[in-house]
Amino acid sequence: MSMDSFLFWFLAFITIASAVTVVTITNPIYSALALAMTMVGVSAIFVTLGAYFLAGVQLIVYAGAVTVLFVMVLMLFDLKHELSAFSRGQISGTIKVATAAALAGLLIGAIVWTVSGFERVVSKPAAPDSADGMRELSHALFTKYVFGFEVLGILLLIIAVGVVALARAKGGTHAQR
Amino acid sequence: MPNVDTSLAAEALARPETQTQIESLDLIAHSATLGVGLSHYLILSAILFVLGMIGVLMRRNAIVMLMSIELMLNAVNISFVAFSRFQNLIDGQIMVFFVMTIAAAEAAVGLAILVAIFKRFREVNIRFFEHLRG
Amino acid sequence: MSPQLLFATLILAPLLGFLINGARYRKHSAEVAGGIATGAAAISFISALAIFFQLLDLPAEERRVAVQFFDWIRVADLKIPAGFVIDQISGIMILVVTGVGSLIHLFSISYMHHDKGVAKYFAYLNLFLFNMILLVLGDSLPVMFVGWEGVGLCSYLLIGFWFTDKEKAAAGMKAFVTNRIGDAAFILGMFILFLHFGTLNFQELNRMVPVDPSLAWFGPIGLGTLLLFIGATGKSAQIPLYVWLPDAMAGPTPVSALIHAATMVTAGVYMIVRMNPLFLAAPNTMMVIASIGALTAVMAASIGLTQWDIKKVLAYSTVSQLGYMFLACGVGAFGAALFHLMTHAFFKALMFLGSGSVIHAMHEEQDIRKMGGLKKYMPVTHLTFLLGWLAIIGMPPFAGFFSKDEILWMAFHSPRGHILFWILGFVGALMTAFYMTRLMALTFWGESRVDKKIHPHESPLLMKIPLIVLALLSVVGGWIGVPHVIGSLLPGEPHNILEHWLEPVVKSVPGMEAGDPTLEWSLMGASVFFAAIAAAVAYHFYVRNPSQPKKIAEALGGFYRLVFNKYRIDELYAATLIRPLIKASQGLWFYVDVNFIDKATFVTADLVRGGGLFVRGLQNGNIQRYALYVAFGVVVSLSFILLR
Amino acid sequence: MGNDAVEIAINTIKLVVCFLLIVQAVPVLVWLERRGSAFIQNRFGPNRIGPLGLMQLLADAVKFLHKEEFAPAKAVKFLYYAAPVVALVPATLAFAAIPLGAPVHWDQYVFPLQGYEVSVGIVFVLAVSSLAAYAILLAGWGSGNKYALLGALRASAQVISYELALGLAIVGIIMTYGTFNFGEMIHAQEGPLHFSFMGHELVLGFLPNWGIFYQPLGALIFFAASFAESNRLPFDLAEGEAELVAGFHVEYGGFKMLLFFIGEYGHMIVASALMATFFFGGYGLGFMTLAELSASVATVVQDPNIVSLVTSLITFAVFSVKLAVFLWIFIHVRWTLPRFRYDQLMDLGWKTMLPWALFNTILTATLIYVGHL
Repeated sequence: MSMDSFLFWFLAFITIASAVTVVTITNPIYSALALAMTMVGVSAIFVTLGAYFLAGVQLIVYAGAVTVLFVMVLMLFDLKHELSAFSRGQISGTIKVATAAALAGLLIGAIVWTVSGFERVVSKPAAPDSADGMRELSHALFTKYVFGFEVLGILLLIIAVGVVALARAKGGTHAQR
Repeated sequence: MPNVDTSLAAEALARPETQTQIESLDLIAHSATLGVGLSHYLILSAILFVLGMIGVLMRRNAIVMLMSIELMLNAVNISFVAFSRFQNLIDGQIMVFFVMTIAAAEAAVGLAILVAIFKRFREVNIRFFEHLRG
Repeated sequence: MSPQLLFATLILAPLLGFLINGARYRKHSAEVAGGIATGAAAISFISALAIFFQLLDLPAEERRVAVQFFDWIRVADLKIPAGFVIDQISGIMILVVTGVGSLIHLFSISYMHHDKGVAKYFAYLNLFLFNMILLVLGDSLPVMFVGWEGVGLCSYLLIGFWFTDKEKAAAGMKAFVTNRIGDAAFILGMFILFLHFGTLNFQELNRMVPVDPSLAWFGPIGLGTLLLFIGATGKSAQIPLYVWLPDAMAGPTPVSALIHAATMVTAGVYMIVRMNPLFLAAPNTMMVIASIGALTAVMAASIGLTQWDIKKVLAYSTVSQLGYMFLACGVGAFGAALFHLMTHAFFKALMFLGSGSVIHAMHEEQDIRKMGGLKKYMPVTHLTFLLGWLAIIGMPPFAGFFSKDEILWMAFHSPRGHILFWILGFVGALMTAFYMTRLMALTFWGESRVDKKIHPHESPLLMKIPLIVLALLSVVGGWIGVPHVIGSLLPGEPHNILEHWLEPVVKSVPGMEAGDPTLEWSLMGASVFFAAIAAAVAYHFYVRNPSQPKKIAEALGGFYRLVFNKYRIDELYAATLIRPLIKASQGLWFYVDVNFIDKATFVTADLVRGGGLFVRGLQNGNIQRYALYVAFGVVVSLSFILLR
Repeated sequence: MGNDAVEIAINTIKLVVCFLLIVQAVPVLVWLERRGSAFIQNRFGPNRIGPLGLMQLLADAVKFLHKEEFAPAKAVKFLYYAAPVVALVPATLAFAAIPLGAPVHWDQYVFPLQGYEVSVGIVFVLAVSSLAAYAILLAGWGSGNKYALLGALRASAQVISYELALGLAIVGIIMTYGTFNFGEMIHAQEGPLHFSFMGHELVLGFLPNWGIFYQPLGALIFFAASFAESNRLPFDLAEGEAELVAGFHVEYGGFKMLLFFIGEYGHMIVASALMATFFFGGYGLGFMTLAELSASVATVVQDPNIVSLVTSLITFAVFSVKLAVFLWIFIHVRWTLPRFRYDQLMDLGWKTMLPWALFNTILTATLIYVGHL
């Protein structure tokens, strides 16, 4: 069992386990922490895929900012164990689970069916030197995808303003008590 | 769908670094039992995605639903990166970049809305928001 | 100046005036509004003159100034540029239109002085002028049709100008609807011609006409020209669509002068003259046109004998004069038709304006039985009116004489003509002389029957100037068309300038040979002599012993009443066409509309509502349910892709 | 990790050493801080036990270890105990990625003087240190105390908001050197200072070629932001004794408290190390390049292995000196400046530092674009 395959299985296990925790555990705080764990796992997976920069960004953005936001909000709300964490109704629940299962089956089936045909041929090529990889990435980002980049910048600006406005609004959606 | 894999295989064959690997096919065949390939990553991302979907469908806590959405996005990111790696195209990573931005924005807005609603109703249970139905 | 620029000013000046006056339609100052409108009209008259002189410089064969501004319609092989042309025909017409139009604008200033909506009035007048110019200058049927419809609209607006009066509003409506019928026929005619020739440009049409006349009634040319002629009857008030014109007198008098005497109503004649080669190629249509024209001339004149309303009399005389023009067209004397159109524009506009001046003086009194002896109150009006009278009853050397006699001679002489046409025209001429003299006598001569309260007075200068100018024109206007027989006698032998001028564009009837001078002399003399007799008789009746007419009327009895009631044509139409139409549409409303169309819409609405209710059930505000729908969609589409 | 036993062993040892470095630097720093504060405040400070009271550290350690192990009743046990450990992680991870000296070339092996070599070191350090907020949050939440929670929220908010300024300040230097790798960056800072602008060369021999001369504004912002990052005065709002008794570690005592201490000082160390690496030539001697150094060493000893070993030791010494200077600045500032108010803190972070950092970035970009710096 070679190094990288071991790494992969290990990380996959951690990621999926923490993801399951996110979904199943009833205390939102814990699920937030599990989410952070998942993010770390995902970034590690990025590392195994040779996307070092993305791994770092993943940590900074998701683990460092987004999930921290979640945690802070949860702590502000001071939510303890919630009694009805999952939506009521056996029928709808079963339907939902069945749908999810069907989707999973379809996706995995599709992947296996499609990729296994050339799995032998397309095994992982040698990882590019990370510096070169990053140069390539940034070059593509600022030449080929510069428009999307700008648009995203504008989007972020708008969202910053909107979020500030939302947070400023007294009493949320219904201003008058 | 035979057409897909033939095409992918064709362009895989077209690439030099895969040519070399075909020559040493038997070696790969040995390690293929344990070797980690594209499909592994894709399946991992599929599982993550479905988990996130279950969370969105089943959980009542709006914040947890947001988290599950983040899960789904991450699953997508994984498959993007995997593809970009296994086809030596940087574009996938760019897409991940954008997805991350969007995800951060979405989380920020969602949480802001939740805070606003919580300030009013002291409640983040999704069932409760049906009262907001127009 | 380049023709482009000239045409632009010529066409757009009235439009500009319309826009200005229309923008300030609430203002009441007649001087300002009238000044703007008259200025606009004068500008287009001047530029028309400029173009006309450019035309004169050109050699006789290619006397033609044409411009194309932009491509108006471009569909498949129908390509219609916004092109305008001034050649020998439209040159004369445009001069008449803008010239007479300017004079009448001038007249209106003081006539409409007291009116509230004077700015609106002048805006409409300018708009009319704009559309009339389009009609005249358009180098293809559709462009002409735009103007055609536009003038119809303006005449509707102006007839119903005092729309608070129900009668007048109804008159406007009547004119509009009647015109619609003609316009529908006109459009059909256009379609047929386009179907056959593939073009609607006048020049191309006239060039494409086959040499041998098509005798088929419903051949493309025959049918097309026939339909076009029906359109003309609508616009130019011929049988059977003349009924709107007398009612159109509800409008202000200058309007009647401009639209319903001088310019718009002659559009039909103009159109036919414009396309004379085409019409020549359709003898059947020519025959129809001639007979309709002759009949109209006589019938309208006979009605005119009995009317008491000064404007009605003039209206019917207009109808009958138009009949003469169509008669001329019908017998192939297009030049004569255009000639008479011009002279008629002069003297009829003059008489209308005169009547307007009289009405103005009589404080809106129009009944000639309440007039009489106005000669001493308003000398200028009387003098000018007198000249107009002499012109219309065809006394040499006034304008009417030349044109009318040429028409009569052609009706007799042309191979397309016939003795019957001549007789009808002759009778019409006698009647014309009679009722015109009657009008003169009852209005100006004899002892005054004016109401004591009313003190008639001469009109202001602004109203006199147009009268004088038009009077002069109606005296000398005819001298450009002196017949050869007379011209050969006169010193310097003035030739028939008009005929010479129109030669390149107006085809003459095939098989026309030089007429016998003695015959022409005798006919001419007969018509003039008997016209004079009729005039004298009328003078005798209405000035010497005014009791005479009543006796005759009683002697005639029913016939008189029939004529007095305009042959009950309106009633006939109401009974045969209008009421059944209303009945039918009511039936459609109560049965078809209510039972089928409404039902259908209701059913659709219910379906939509039901669907909405169903979908509303789906939207129960449960976000996770929505997400589930999305997931369903993904699963289904994915399985469709995979398991296909 | 390595190819054969020797390399693997050495690398593993390096990891342990890095960890121990952090952990063992803390007592020294504590002592330094106490002595320093005493010196600043005209006191003696710890001076009884051992020479200069150095033994105080040992005594403290023993005391910490012997304290009673307890958790408050309201506490969420798991988080309460997890927090201190988590607090330790980011600092050590980040520190292990920073090169402490020139790599040692021994026979065919190459041992960089750092825990592990990350090609995109800067990104790694940023990413890891961005996890620092968790420890604080967990502690604040886990100890089930409202003061702790408030302190935690404050602290995490502060950390998150100052990360922006920090990152942007670094962007400037990254653009200047065009690399994410510490080694390359340090290599680029060797030799005398020479600006090259639009082809014109300006050499100032008496100055080292350090980043501070290229990025003065960036250095300033980075330094201030790193104060906030490590929750030190004047930015220690999290543990403002006055309003919330001690912030997120109210409820902590004994060894857990020590772990928090280690985390905080670890942050200090990392910040100082980064400061030195980015703006003060890292382990480089400044006016003397590595090659020259090793050449001059080679005049003394012959064996190339020994040469490179000595060289790297010298560079390590240089680096430690720089580190010490910055640590002392940290301590000095702590005992000199008063604390901000919370709104002042946020204003400084968002309305002052962030815009200046942005300006710095844009200015650098323009200069690079214009003058091919």
